[in-house]
Amino acid sequence: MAKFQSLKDAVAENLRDGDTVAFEGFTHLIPHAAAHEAIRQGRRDLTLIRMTPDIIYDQMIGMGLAKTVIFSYAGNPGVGLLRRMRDAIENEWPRAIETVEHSHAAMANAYEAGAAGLPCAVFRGYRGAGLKDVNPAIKSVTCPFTGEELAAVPAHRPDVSFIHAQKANRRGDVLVEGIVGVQKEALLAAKRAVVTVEEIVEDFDDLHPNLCVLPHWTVTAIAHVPGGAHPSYTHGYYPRDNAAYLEWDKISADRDLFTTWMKANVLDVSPEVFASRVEAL
Amino acid sequence: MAKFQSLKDAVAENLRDGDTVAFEGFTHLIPHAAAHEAIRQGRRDLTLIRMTPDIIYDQMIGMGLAKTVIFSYAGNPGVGLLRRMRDAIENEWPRAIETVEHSHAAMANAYEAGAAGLPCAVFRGYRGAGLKDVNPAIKSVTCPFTGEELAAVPAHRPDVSFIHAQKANRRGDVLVEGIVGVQKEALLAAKRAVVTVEEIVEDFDDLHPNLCVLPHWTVTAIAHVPGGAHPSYTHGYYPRDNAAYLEWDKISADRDLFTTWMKANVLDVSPEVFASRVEAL
Amino acid sequence: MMPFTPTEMMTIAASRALSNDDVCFVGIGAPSAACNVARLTHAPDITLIYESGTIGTAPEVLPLSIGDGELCETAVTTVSVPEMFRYWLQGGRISVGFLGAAQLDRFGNINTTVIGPYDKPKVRLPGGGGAPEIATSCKEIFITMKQATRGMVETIDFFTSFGHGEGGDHRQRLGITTKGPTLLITDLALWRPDPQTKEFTVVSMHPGVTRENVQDTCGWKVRFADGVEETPAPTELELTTLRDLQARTQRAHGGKKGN
Amino acid sequence: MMPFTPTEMMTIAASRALSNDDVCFVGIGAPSAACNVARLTHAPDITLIYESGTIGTAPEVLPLSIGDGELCETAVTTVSVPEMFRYWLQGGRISVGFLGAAQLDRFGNINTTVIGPYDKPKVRLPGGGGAPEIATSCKEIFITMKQATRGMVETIDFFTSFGHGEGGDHRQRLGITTKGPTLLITDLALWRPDPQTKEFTVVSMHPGVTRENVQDTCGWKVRFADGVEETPAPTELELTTLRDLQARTQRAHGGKKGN
Repeated sequence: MAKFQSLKDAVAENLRDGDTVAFEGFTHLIPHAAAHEAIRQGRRDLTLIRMTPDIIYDQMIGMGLAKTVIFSYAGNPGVGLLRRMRDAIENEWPRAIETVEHSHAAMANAYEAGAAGLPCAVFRGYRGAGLKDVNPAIKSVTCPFTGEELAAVPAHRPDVSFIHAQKANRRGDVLVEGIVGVQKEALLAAKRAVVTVEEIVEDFDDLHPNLCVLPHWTVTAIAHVPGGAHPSYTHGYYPRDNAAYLEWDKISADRDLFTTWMKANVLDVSPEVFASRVEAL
Repeated sequence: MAKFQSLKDAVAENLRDGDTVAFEGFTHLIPHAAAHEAIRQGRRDLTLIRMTPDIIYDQMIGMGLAKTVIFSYAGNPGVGLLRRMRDAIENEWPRAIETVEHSHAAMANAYEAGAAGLPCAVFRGYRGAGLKDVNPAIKSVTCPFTGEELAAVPAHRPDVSFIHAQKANRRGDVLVEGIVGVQKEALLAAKRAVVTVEEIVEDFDDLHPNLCVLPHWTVTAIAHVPGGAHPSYTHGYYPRDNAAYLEWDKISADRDLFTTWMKANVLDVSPEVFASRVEAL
Repeated sequence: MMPFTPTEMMTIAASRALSNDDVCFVGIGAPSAACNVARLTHAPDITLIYESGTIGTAPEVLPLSIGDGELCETAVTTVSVPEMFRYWLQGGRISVGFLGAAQLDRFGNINTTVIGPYDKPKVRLPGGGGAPEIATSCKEIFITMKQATRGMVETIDFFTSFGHGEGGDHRQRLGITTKGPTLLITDLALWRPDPQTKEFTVVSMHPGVTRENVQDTCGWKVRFADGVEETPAPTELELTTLRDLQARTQRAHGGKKGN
Repeated sequence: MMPFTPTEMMTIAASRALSNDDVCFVGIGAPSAACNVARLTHAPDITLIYESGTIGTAPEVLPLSIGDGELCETAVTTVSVPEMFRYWLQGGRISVGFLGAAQLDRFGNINTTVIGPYDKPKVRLPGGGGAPEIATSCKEIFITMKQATRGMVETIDFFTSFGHGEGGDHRQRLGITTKGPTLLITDLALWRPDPQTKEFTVVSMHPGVTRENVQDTCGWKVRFADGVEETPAPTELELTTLRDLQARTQRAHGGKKGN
């Protein structure tokens, strides 16, 4: 049953050292505010799952929260590489990380299987591709009717998933709309689910019946954090801050610059700052 | 690419003797008009796939179109049994039919796998249940990570699927809303897809982005048949004709009454009659 | 005490077994009435799910089918049927699944498929629909049926859905981790599985019902728990709620037929 | 003839390879520009799909990411990412998939994962994203890249996605039924796989490009088809369309930063 609480409390109650955790959002609705709160609370040894680690995991990795990263595309979308993640992989700074690398199809199917309560996902994938030689979590099953060999990967079952959404209502039902990505699956696959929202409304009576609504009893905690996806965007609220993505390429290129930026913009602030960040967009 | 044509032409061009065919719609949006057209055109030796055969297949079976029925619940929903289907199974009238019986979960997963281009569906099912002893199309695969035995059934890949939908636009995109059932999957799983619609509109510009819209290039033919789901219903257009479902229990109880009713209400009429059937509802 | 029928007692007894936090997979008929009476009385926040994809519905009248339009109109959200079976049922999110039975044995195994041999049935019944996976994916199963010797039988003709199998730890031996049938609600009594053998045992009889009534309408030798209780009679609120619901339903579904 | 850059020529040559009936899985960068130029010139009804779930998009400006809001706002429909990969890509509904490469070999095999060994990379690149399954599920694959000896190499460091493997019938031997790479569009030339060996062969060079230019920027010994053609220079319409699109994009994305 969804509990309305501050982001600080929601993160403190639901994210523990050593957890396997997904912060999902596919370009749209990336839960940056929740990640910053995790950084402030100094969680350690996390296994981070995310299709595109993106700036959000670049920051968490650079701050030393991650032990393992399970991912399928480690780029700054439309800009370039993820320099903090590279530094951790290539130079073990600030610590060594393990990587478990998949394709997008495998990751999406693994979330789907997790939401569906299955132990593994079965799909047509990785044919001729090199990842199955370097990732022991890629196996196969044989179709008992055609004999075709299909790829199999373990289902994602995070201890906790964080997503950002447009709205919750007073009962705690959550609306996600626009590019919905893998958020529904990430939430349903997890043992605990924390959602930050732009807005809390009285009810959802006027919504079209087929929209992506997560009932309150699938959600553990809801925190009201306007702007909580910045520099990602929230459809219907504010656009993507493309300039911030470009700027990140410079900030993340240098360890000292990164450290200074994180202190000023993450460690020394609170979730309320996100609302002001999107005001001018 | 969707071709706009009369229902008569759409059925004639897309449904052939011996085809494997799905007429889908889960209580809502059952494509009765298309089935009646198939009956009028006298197709033979069809393999009929449908989760709940319902009145629509009771009529097709009673008129001798079916060779095989693949299904998971052969009832008249909320009323009772399907008397024509029973007569075919128990007494081979008007001909013997083969049945391939599944659970709803298996059928839904088989459509999903068909839409996903997979040879089989893998799910947690049939544990302790008797169907796997009488249906050789139920097999298993073993999860390569946990060793769990999971059920596997062949994907549904109909030669042609028929669905009824609310709207098409001039380009041929199709909107299905409300209880969407397995229609999207049935359509995407099929080699050819025929859609009857209540209405053809200029464009879909005002629709919410996350609604169930099937792009024109996934649809083979579209026929404008107002009322085409009767006695099932179309959300936003007309309600379910519950009295007709109750009446069917009497009509179908007697071979002569059935034959007379089918002549008067199906063989001797044309698709235009459906519009008038829903007028008074 | 207002007079009531055995079927009303059955429905109301079933409704009492549900709580505000339950997420119910609802069938048509008695389960649907029971779930909605619970929602309209002591469990206003109960979540009702119909396999048509409607999640969190609150229909004003009982649906004639599991896909009636009102289920969608009043739902929190309506999902596709594959998603319903994958994410919601198989995902383990349903606390209580309701099942009915044409034939039931003492271990909660159910037949709704055929009377007689499968290949040459005497009566071809509708089949399982969602039941085979409802029976194993829901956290627990409530069964409702009217007692009759041809329904409550020593041996069922077909295992449409699995209850406790041969009893004891048969579910665990098949790797099934859910509880299975935990309650049988008939028009005469409430039955719960014996903790060891898993055989259904009468724990409560409805007002005015005798042990003979129960045994005469059951095809196996009935076990009674130590200290069988009397089911409290329906309260006025429960009865009125059920009857109002059925009257509204009658009016709504008795509407005129199309041309 | 308006003057044009090699990159403009590459983008326009790629756009010409697309037709009105194509359903394209679009990447970011050059493929996105090519697909949208095609849509704005000779292929107005082309269907563009981005892996964020946006189907049939018609953005006014080029997205910076594959999940920009405008892709959703202008799409026919927006589906979840699991559905995109299951029903739309794996379902075999995409006619053309575009891929770029950090390293490419003569058989269209692509590396975007690592330079150096996988376990101790010299450069950790972003990885495959959708590429491993795009490469085998789309009916055919177009590759775009700027020529450079460090990009077009004899042997790639990692098989991110499979092209023609060792050439010949290697795809068929793996049970892959799609065509794989059928066209390589660089800033200097158009290449098509030899029907037998599947080695990329230059079939057309862009205006002003010499065989030496092509060989000097390619790490393997280049094969030229009999009768190499000259790629027609960009028309004024093509160039204007591309430049207008890029100017609109520049204005839209150069917006101010959040506080």
